[in-house]
Amino acid sequence: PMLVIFFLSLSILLFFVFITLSNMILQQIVTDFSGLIEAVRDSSVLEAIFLSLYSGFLATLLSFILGVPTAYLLARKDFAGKRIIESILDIPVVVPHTVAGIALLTIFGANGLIGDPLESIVRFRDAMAGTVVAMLFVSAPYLTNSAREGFQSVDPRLENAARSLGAPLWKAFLFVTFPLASRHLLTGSIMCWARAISEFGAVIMLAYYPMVGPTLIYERFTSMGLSESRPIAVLLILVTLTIFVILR
Amino acid sequence: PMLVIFFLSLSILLFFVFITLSNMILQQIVTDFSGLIEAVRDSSVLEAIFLSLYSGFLATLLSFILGVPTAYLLARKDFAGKRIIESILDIPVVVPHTVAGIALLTIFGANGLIGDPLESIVRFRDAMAGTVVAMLFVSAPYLTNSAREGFQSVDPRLENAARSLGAPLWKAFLFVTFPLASRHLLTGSIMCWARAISEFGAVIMLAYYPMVGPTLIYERFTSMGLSESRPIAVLLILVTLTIFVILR
Amino acid sequence: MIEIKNLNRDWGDFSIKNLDLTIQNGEYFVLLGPTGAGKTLVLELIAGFHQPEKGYISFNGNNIDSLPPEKRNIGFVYQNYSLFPHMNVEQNIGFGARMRGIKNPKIRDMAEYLNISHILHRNPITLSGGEQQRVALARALIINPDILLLDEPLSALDPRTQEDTRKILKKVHEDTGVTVVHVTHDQTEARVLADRIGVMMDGGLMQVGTPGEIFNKPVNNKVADFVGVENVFKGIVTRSNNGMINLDVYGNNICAISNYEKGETVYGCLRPENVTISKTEFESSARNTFYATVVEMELMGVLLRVKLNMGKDFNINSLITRQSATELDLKPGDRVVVSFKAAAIHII
Amino acid sequence: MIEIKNLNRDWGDFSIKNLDLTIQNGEYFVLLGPTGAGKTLVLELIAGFHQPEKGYISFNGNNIDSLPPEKRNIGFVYQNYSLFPHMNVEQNIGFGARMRGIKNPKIRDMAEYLNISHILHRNPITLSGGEQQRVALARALIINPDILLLDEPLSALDPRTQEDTRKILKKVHEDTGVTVVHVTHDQTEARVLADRIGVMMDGGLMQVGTPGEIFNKPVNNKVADFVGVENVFKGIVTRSNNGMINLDVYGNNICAISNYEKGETVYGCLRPENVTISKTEFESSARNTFYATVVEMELMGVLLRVKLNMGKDFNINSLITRQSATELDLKPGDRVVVSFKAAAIHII
Repeated sequence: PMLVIFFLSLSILLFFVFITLSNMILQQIVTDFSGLIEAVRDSSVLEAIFLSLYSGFLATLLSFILGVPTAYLLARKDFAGKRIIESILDIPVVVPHTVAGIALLTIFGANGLIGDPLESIVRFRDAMAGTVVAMLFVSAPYLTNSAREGFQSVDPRLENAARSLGAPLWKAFLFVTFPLASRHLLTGSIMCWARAISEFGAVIMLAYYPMVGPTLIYERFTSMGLSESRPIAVLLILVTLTIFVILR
Repeated sequence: PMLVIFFLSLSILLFFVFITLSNMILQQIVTDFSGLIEAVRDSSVLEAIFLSLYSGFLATLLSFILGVPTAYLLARKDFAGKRIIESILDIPVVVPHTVAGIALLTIFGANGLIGDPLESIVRFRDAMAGTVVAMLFVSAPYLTNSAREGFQSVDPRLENAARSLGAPLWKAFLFVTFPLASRHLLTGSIMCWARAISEFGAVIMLAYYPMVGPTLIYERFTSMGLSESRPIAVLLILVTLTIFVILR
Repeated sequence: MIEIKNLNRDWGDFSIKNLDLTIQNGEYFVLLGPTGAGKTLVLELIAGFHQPEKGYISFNGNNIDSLPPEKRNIGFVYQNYSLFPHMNVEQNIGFGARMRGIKNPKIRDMAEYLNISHILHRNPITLSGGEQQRVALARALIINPDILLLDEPLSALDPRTQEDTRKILKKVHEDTGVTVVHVTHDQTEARVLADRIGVMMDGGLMQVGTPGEIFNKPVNNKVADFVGVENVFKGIVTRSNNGMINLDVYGNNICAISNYEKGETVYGCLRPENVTISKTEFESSARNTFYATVVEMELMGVLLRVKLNMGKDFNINSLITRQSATELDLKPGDRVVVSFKAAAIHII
Repeated sequence: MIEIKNLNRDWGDFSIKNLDLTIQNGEYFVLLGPTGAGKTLVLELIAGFHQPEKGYISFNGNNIDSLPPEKRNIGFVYQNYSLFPHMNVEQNIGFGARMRGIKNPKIRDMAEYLNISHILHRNPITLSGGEQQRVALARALIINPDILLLDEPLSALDPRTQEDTRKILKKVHEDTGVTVVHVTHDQTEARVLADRIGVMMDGGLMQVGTPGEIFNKPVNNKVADFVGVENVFKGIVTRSNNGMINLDVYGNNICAISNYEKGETVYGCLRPENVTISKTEFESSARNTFYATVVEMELMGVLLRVKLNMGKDFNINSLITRQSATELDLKPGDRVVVSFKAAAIHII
């Protein structure tokens, strides 16, 4: 009897998630397939989706460059304040998205602490650099956490063995630890990329233009309504889910 | 030398997150403290923040009611299609927020599969019920995953022992498994609540009104600019971070 | 009476195949076998944590397969004790009563009986292995179970605590008359505690019988290999003096090293390679010298196992080389002198 | 020459306190001690994986504390082998050469030397423990290390593979002359392999000396308790016939059960409680009977440890009861007859 109730809970939750996504996709395909075709032919739609994927990729690349060394240190070394550092690095996961947007705008805006001195070199406000920075802020913890788990799963004695065989620390890392953690690094990168693409709130505040997929969906929705924005949403989710399935 | 470069990466990442958040908060307090006071006195700001906390709480409650039994089944039972079910339940984490909004609007809107038959009882579009549903969609996986880890950490033999002592399954669950997983359940609930409050994209599409904190920040930002919206952002982040610290 | 008929069940790496077994009420039954034989799975099937795939289990004539574990009135003690870590000792012991809605369970009496009343308010994880084991036992016994299932109850304990716990198990069985099914891989433990033993290997029962039958007449090589290592004999301490004891074993006076008191019943273990055979008596440091009759000689590679009768049912095995047997001209029926050192006997 | 001076280091649950030790070049040095004594930590300090908190380690007169592990030219073999699971056997063995930029390392020669050339293309996780151990050894040896550090190299292996691996270690040491530091908790292993043994307990060295010194003259009770259980003697097989062997041990002809071939050097282990003492000779199934002289008698509770000399440096301990000693009127200097059964000797 308890298990029956539990299975009921599971079914409701599963049904909720599944029906929400599949209803949107199926309804689009069944009742308005031509709208989907139109979206595919709309160059601004394709550009926005491509920009989502591309800036997501850049944000993931930056997360990887910064997050993998960070994760290695957190996995292997003990130092004062480690717990606090971990907590701070995790904050972006729980920060409301528009708050993140305001914070990023404050510092990367034209008069911001970072945006001001860099203004002549790179502009963040309403530029792709802003999109990438916003994505980086919200998605980096996903890669860092997964990479840390990966490094923790590699026996430090393997590194010791490599070093005794003549490998300096960086070679031991490159030839032993890194490849053995690669599965976690890949999973973390996919999660990071997916989270970057999914971001909306922080992105629109820092860089409404050039429009990424989620922004275009919102823009079409407010200006033209559900029926004009849904094809883009369906297209975006199909593209991203396809890429995940291929990468996994 | 490798460790120096690695520590540099960690410092950059840490600096990026820390400076972004603290710069916003400090700048607000130092240069425009009166703006913060004004925000505290603004009843629409307080209402929005309260609504964020309250709908976040309701979404977490629903996630708990549905997610805890689901997590128990996923932790303890093997059944056909378990892997697929787990994947489907995790999808909301990676769905772009405005896509989730479109999907929820499609099904919970006035003409939607669920919204239509329920129209006379409960309205989702531009109502708190919509906010809660949107929050539930994006935040439930956080609670479910944490609860599953918690249940997996409880030795099933403890349940067996309880049952041999005369406890039906539900009592074994209630008196043994549940309390022993409580730490994970609490962490998962906090994560779930934080994620619910942070959501912006899905919420504004389904329920722009009544305004939650993130929506109000965005609305003030577009209509009145950074200086009018930042106090609300600072207030919201201070309130939520305070509650996390208390709960942990 | 527990009746298991044609039981089959796969679970993880373990599987039980066509198992038939009957256990009488009040019996102390030991399931003996190597790791991975599926012994614990049998216990869990009796307890109802798993369901048979084929066959059935009945208790006192009623098929219990459809009864959930909580309705079977069975006490279960796991090897790792499985005490509830979020409850103190008293709450652990009282858990069964609480689940059944019994007011005022006699927790204190049970705690005194098992000598744990001084730790009632401690948290289980702060206890030693032996204490945890007694708490687990108290928790299972207080519900007056029809059957007590013990999963390797001694294997996680140090030798001294094993001895204490063995005594407790004996006492509990005598005092309550509960039917016990005890799983172990330790043949000495089985020998000492069991009314009957079932030798289990690869998911099936190889032999069921009294300890005497199992250890003296193993049905096949596999059983013999598994149980045939030691001589184990039961004796009563007739004299105890400064760490030396004298034991009466079927009228033989055996000398050994131990602190047991006069009147106690103990078991002596003696490896057959430490038993020397000669044709004439001689003076040596071996404190135990007896006349015996050669009953049986069995070739085991380069060695011979010589079964010797020392009067009544007291049989002892000796392992000697073939060369020795030839030189001594040993034949079944011969009268020989058997000697072994007091220090070579391990008393439990 | 490895010189360790006043070494101190805490790490996790382990700590090393004021450790002084000198190991000669080409020596086979065994660090013997119970679990938790800090033995592995000493190896890791020599290898450079940890830094001393106090004291220093020097090699051939040069302080190596500031050298990183990769510059120390030390081979390290962990108990769990620590093979790289994402490389095949050949890549594992070649890893050191690859790191040092050496072209054409002699992987095949090394593999043939250690009899693993047939598994060069296998993945380490598909190998047996013994095979993995040989691969780990090959990987460490191919870099021609000055020092070979072995962390419990035999303890994860089954007895038969232990024997093979022991032989390989002996051969490697003889063939290469590498300085070996070998960590173990097994006294027999130490006895069989070591030129010198250091007994380590609670983070400090209790005694350093040849196996003879350690086992015959333990400096204190702790060492004696740890090493004093068995008689271990070295002998050459003079005859091997159908599973029976005759061993020459300092001129004594000892009979035992084993399949070793004539001419091989083996070790026999014999528990002192299985050694019988008498004043006169007698005929029995005990195949080994010798005259010996009582050297020393030490009281151990109710038992006496009698140290017997069987000619030259061949000493053997017997454990007898005080009563036996009184009845036999045993005194140091007495000429006695010692006997033990062939079946009671464990040959390794």
